[in-house]
Amino acid sequence: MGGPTLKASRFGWLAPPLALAALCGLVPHMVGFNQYYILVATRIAIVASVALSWNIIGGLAGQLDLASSAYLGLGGILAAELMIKYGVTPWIGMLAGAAASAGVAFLIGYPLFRFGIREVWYALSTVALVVVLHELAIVLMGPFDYYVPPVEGWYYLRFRTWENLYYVSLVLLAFVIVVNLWVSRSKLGYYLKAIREDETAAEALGVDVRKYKLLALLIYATLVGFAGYLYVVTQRTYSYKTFSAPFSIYIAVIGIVGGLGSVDGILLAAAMLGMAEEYLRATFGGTLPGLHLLVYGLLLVTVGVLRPEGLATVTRRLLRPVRTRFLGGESA
Amino acid sequence: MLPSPSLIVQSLVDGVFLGFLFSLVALGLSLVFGVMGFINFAHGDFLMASAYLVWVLASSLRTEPLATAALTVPLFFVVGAAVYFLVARPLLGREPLMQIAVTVGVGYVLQNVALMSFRAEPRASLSYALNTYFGLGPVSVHAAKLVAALMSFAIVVGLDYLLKRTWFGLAVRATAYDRETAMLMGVDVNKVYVAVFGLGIALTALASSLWMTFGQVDPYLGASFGLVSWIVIALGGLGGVPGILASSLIIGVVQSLTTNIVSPSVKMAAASVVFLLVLWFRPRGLFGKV
Amino acid sequence: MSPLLEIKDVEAGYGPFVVLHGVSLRVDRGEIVALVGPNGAGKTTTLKTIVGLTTLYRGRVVLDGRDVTREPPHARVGRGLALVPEGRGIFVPLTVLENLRLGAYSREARAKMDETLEMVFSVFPRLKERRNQIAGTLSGEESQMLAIGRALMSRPRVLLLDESSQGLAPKIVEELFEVFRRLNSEWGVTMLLVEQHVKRSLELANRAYVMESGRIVLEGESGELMRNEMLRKAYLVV
Amino acid sequence: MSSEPILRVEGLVKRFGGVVALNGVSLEVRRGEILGIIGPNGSGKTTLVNCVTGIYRPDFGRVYLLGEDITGEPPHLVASKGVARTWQKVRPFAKMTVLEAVMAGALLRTGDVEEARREAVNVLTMIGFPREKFDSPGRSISLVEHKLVDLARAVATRPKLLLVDEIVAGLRPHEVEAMVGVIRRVNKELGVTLGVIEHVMRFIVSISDRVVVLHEGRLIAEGPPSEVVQNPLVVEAYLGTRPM
Repeated sequence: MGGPTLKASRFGWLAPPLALAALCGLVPHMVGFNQYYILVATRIAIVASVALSWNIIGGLAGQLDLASSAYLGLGGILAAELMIKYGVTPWIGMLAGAAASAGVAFLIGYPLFRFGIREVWYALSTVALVVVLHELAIVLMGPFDYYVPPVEGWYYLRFRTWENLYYVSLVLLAFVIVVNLWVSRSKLGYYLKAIREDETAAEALGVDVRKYKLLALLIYATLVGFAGYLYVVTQRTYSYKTFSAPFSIYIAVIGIVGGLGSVDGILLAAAMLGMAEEYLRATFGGTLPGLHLLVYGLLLVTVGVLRPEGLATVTRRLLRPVRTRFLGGESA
Repeated sequence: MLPSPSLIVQSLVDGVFLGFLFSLVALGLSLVFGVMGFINFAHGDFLMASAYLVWVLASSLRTEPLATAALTVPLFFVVGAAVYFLVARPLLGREPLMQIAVTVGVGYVLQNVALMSFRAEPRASLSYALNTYFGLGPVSVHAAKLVAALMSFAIVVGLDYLLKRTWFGLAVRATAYDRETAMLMGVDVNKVYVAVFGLGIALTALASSLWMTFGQVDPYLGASFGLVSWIVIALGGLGGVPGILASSLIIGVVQSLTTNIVSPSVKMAAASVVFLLVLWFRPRGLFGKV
Repeated sequence: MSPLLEIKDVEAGYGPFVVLHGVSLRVDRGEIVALVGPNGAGKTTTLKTIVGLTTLYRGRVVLDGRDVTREPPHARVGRGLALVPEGRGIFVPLTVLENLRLGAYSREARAKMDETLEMVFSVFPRLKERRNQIAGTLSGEESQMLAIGRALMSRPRVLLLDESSQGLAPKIVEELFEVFRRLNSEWGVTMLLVEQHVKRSLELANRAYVMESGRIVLEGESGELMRNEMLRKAYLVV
Repeated sequence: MSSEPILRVEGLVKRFGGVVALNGVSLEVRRGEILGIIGPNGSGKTTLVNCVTGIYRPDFGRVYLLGEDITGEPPHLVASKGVARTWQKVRPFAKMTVLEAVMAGALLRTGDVEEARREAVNVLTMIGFPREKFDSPGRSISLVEHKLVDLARAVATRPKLLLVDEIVAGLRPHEVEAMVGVIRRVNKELGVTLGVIEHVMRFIVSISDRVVVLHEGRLIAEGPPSEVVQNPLVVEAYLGTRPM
């Protein structure tokens, strides 16, 4: 590319996600409405949404957050319980779940950032949050699996076939992508990236490090809390096990393998890991349980040791022609 | 309902025993973190892997689990050195995020190899010699736990001596404080790193032999040991062996009290809450030096 | 006479940053050589390159006729190089005695440790008084004594001193330079010293090099350099 | 020129353990000037910057910005009140491009990213940063370019006072020459008051309106550059014979 990009068209950046969403919208037709494939696609879309929400705190702000399942579980269980016990529509339940997640994120994040807790201690604190919720859930809910009752319709956001939920998840994914792109193009995004690079230098440029980190955490927790109900529905059950440290780690794995801060890399990683997991589980699940996790582990070690930039460089190369067409220039 | 005094005393004793074992595991991790600044999230998983090895050896050779340490400890020293060269060394000095991610990956590999090889059911290889209880006033003492605690304590004290009184220990402490200046003293820092990493992993093997005299192993055993070790380091600061010992005992007692008085299922939550509170109010740890 | 320490046409720096652009210098046996120049000229980098703590792109480091360019720092220390780093590099949580013992870490030095320790204590009696104290409790000048004493513990053939007088009161600096003189004349220690006290170090040294922007721009006998207009200009615009 | 100085520092003391880095420093930076702050290594120059910008809290003494007491305020507030700084050891934003790094500075005064981008381009152009490297990531540029980006980042925050910490250390002579021009332009064209900290006297003398000299944490001289370099105390501090 020649000179620096001084002007990208004002809404040009919206084109790729919209085109992608349209393309993904055709998936049910492409798989001939095979319910299994659509369910897999739905799960991938939800996991990708969570991973891209994580990208805001983990990728842009550089804080290794391992609490995504805490927010996912809080939001999902709250919405599900509200529906089952009080008949509240999940549309409201999801908003309540998002608010509850944000509240918990504030309670944990405010002291953490206030006391300057970073790096390994931040990661451990978020693990601790998941552990606390996991064990608290056992006390409050007992060691049981709760099934989402077989109610149907848009009011309950639960259907006999999976297409509708897939479309809803896709809309959520598109929304999370737009939030990502919007954040990374806004003042907030530039500040988060500066914090990730060097907190002290950022602070000397006038960046209120605590405030912006907390903001990033709240956006992430809100989005993940909102997605919780969809996750619970695709899992069909919820329990204390929804608060799972390995799931949180899996989300961070997608973010790291996909490349921190890279939307397309993370999407690609979520899709590839999701499909690989499903394939491995379907094929070897009975004989070799945990094979997919073993593969993640090897992938993480290899990517981390050999190619610290993640998949992002690869996807960037692959997607360059597409990007150039839509934006008429390289973007950050 | 108030718990009976004897239950509390029993819990304290059990917690102290458990705490000594924790200190053995945490000391290895704190050495690796303190000396080379490497964040290992797979530390506990090495303990789990070694515990399976103990189980296999003890049940196939029909020996005491403790005796297998003669084989597992040197073996895991070598394993640690290998992991150092393959995984840790390329990541030294890199962002903590990558170190955490990669060691989580190592943990996944270990857990799932274990899951694929041994399935999820817990395995136990109880010690025949030590599986007895004796009374001590109102408290009943499990001989295996007592032996594990005493041996852990002896080894931790021995390591303290090693760190304080030998050339190797001097080199380790110098490297921990300032790697470059240690080089200027003629210390081969790379050798120190290999030794420390190997030692850290070897200690998990030792701890696993002690654990298997009364405990059992499943593929996820490592997670709780790993987390406990990190919590101990957060509490103890990097202020050396006394800090590690004291905070291990605190965590051991906290876990034992919650197990006996509330429920075994919340013992990690209790430890986590202690961890968060200490992190917030005493960021240098309870016993950390300034 | 062949030089005891020589670096030839060295290009070195830190990672991608090249700091030294073709630096050559030599130190003969028994000499005191001063290396002066403004901040950022590359003096510290030159010393670090000699002990092997930088990225070397080109050039050689030769100690007593032996090419040590490929050897790691600890091996070079074993061959008789000792660097007192800028800012002293004291191991703050260790005791004074432990710091000194670390100085004698390499094999040959370890054998002679007790004897050397007595010698160091004779030069710095204050260190003997405080030998069991934690090094972090020492005053600035005591820390400096410790840093130098620790370097002597390795029985160095060449002592490299980086800004040793930094932060010390003038009277103490005077004493310190007296110690350098003694070490050179009585112990026969060869020295390469980086100093900001230009005049004083020129008075002490036999020869000196002046660095600027990663290059040697001037070298010569100290006495002559002291009268050199260019050197005065480098420090004070007249 | 208003009589109120931009920055007034009164009796700053900062100790680290047993070492006294600042031992009662008082000084003023007047509106519109370039104040040179010089002194040998370890004389307390960088500690002074850190105390003014809120990185350190001084043990004693006060810092006033345009009469307002800003002692001990956190760095980001000090920055938003108008004090910017550069770093002696460069702190590059390795993964951000040059332009993005400077935009992060410009965003202090605007929430509009496009405006910040224009501002960043202007600042980079003004200080003569090569245009073809605007989109290079921070990890791929040279030392002098790092120093320029660091300066541009700080300038982009539109400071009232800019503290420049040893910006020419390690640069080659022609780069130093160029930097003199850059600093002057920042001062004249943008009307930024500057405190320039430097070890190299030649550089200081050529750009400063006024010079203060620190030695062992104290202010030992103050005045026009030509006088200060003749001051025997200063000569002693630099050449190293005993003062007094």
